[in-house]
Amino acid sequence: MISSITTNLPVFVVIAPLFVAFILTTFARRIRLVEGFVIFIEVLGLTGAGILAVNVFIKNIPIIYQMGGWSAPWGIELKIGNLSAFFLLVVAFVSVPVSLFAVNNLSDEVGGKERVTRFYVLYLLLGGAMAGMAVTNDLFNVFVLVEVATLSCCGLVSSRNRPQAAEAAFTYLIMATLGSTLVLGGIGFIYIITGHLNMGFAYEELNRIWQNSPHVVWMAFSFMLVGFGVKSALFPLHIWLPDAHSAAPSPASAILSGVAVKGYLICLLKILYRVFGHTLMQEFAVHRILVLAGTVAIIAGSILALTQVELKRRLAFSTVAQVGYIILGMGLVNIKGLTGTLFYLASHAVIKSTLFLAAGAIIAATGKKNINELAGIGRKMPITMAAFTIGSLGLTGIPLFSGFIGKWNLILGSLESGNIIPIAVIIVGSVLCAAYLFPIVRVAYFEPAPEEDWKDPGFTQKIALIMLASAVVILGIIPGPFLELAERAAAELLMLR
Amino acid sequence: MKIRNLLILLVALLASYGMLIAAAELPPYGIPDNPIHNQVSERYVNGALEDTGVPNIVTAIVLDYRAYDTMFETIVLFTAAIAVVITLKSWKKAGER
Amino acid sequence: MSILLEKLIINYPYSIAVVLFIIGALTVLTRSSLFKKLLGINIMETAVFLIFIAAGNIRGGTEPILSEGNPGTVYINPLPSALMLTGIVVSVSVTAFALALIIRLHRTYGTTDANCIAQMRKEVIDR
Amino acid sequence: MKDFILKRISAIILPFICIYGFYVILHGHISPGGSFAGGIIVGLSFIAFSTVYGTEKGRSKLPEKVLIWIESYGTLWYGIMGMVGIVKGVPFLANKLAGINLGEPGTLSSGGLISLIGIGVGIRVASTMVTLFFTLMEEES
Repeated sequence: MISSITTNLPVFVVIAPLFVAFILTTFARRIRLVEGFVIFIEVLGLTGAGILAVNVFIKNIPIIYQMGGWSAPWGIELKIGNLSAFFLLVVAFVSVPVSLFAVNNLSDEVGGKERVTRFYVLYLLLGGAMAGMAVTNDLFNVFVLVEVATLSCCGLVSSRNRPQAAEAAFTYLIMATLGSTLVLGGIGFIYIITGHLNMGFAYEELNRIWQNSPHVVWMAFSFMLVGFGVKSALFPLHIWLPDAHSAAPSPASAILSGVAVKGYLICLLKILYRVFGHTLMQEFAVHRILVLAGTVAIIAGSILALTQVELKRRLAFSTVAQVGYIILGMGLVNIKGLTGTLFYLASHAVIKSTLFLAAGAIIAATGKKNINELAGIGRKMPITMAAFTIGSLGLTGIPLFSGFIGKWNLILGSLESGNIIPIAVIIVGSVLCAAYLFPIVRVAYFEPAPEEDWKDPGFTQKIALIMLASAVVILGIIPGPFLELAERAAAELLMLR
Repeated sequence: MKIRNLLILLVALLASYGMLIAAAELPPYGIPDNPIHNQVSERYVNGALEDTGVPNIVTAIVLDYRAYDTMFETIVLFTAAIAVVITLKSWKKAGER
Repeated sequence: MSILLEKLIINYPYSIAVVLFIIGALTVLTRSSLFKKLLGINIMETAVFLIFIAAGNIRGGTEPILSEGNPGTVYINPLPSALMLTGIVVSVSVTAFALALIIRLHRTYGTTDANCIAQMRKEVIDR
Repeated sequence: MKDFILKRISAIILPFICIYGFYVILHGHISPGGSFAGGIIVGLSFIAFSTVYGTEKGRSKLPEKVLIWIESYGTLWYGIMGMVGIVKGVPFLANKLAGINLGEPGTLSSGGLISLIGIGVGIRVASTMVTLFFTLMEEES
């Protein structure tokens, strides 16, 4: 029995949350049972991802799992390499505290028992789709998983019983479907000229025959970049993100900003490096476009975040800026740069969900949305503001926090890749990031507190915030094996080992 | 509003020019030895009967060779049903503020 | 230029798909009525499905159902049509969800025009 | 929509549409069309019924609880069919490898798991179509 679980672990990590999501709707009345199931499955997913990561880390060879027993080009193949294990850990780790935070905290934002159960169903479906995205090695499977993630994200945004939520969800759905149609077009172009849907076979075929149809490869590149750019809110295509993430219930916006956006970036990373390969990327100068797009996104995202008054909208715009860092890192085609990108992706997932959960707790307790109204909240809600401060320190890249290691590797990577602009951009971006996050902390601690009795949210919410904040600090001080896993994932992406 | 539409029209024209060039460069339509009809589809056509015992090859692919895709497809339909119910069913219980 | 046109004639399904794709993209981005945006999305998705199905077609091939007829029959490539089954179901579910959102917006704001909804939302915030 | 002629005609036609839908689901692996097309045809027969006879009667035919049950356990059915492979120690969703006799091709019971999955998915797609229709049609009370 045990051996059959460990051999089939790659599948269980993906289908466990999905199976629970299916049967959750039938016992919507016993809400305690529903919440218990959700947390149980999230913890199970975390242990599964941990076991997978450990034995990929030790054996250092990717686990190949042929779905349905059909070998690679015919059937769908799951390939758990260092990259998949890394992202599985990030997804599984972030979703446990977020589901803890959502326990009996959703009723005012989402509504009755039925609706909260459906919220959890969409939440688990998103978790399953993210795990699926981390694991697949098949192009069309990436499209179907991206579609499941899009629909569950839009469902989560529209689950809030406010009119703005429906409007934000509609814009989000239209833009995201535009993006995934472009992605399908890109997959179509790759499939037509190579005849393979499996990433490994498509890579060999593409690198063999790209000379005789360069424009098709160039069009496939641009379709993929614009399609995933729309979905992960790269700067010029980010219009839907601020409304969607501020209108969503706070656990939903935490998982949306923290993990869902990262899922699309991991798929882009996989397709760029596993299907096209870094030689083809440099041939078409795609890495320069990525660096340029990242630079524009960092500067413009940070400036836009500065101008926002509402707390959640400022955090949403900060996500647009941080996506710029990751896209910039993708353009640095060397080990240090990619390690920095992956580590920054993981640290941003943890930090942004801490910030959004803290913001959700503040808004739930005080009912105030704007930043200047949050005077003196630091003393009234100590744990929430402590988590928020640790998160903002981490995001600006102060040493001893996880953001610093990501940015440090990114700087080393850009040094290695030769051009200096990214270094200046990363530093300016960090300064801007401090400019839009530290005033919130200043207002919270050093302004006189009004008399109202704001107090910290419930017990489970406090555990969630503490768990996330401590992860930010631990990742900063002793990155150790996690950084090593990111390093190996970078080497695997560059096909060096 | 006008400038925005003109800008979008310009970008669309540029994109269509690029796409037309790519469409022209694709392997000619309807030729049996295009790269798409390689050993992957050969196996599906020849091996479907004894691999899956089903004469309809499309169903063989959908429900056996790539059954994982179809599972996620039913999940997409399930998500859409849940999302539709969660947006519209709110109307009765929680009064809109 | 003439070679390009000649190739486009040979690959006529792909050029039609490109034209459809651009029409769909323009409708989504320039029209303000929510229904027209949704129609634009459907046109774009049909264009991409056309690219897949046209790629799998062989001139004179029959549909991929094994019949006991003469063994020499040429079958078209079954994989793109199997993939497009998934694509079509995906576009159906996106359309269903978008229609549900349009109904919800109509109930709240009374119109299905994106600009009026944007104005109304500003008034709701100011109140 | 409560028109006499419509009611009489639909009373005659709809059962046959429904049976045809089930025919398409069951013969998915022999004739063209499959679980999805058949499921939609069955779903449409119920939608046509509730359009002609009004959603209340349609709702009484297929109450919400039944629909939710069919939908969630239909999707789970797909997973259970997949687990058959794992129980037999073969990768997920395996069919021939899992030692299931594939029956004589061309007959109804051929294809081992394929026909079972097809039936489950077909019924589930039908129930989803009906749920979508009823939710969209429900006027706010």
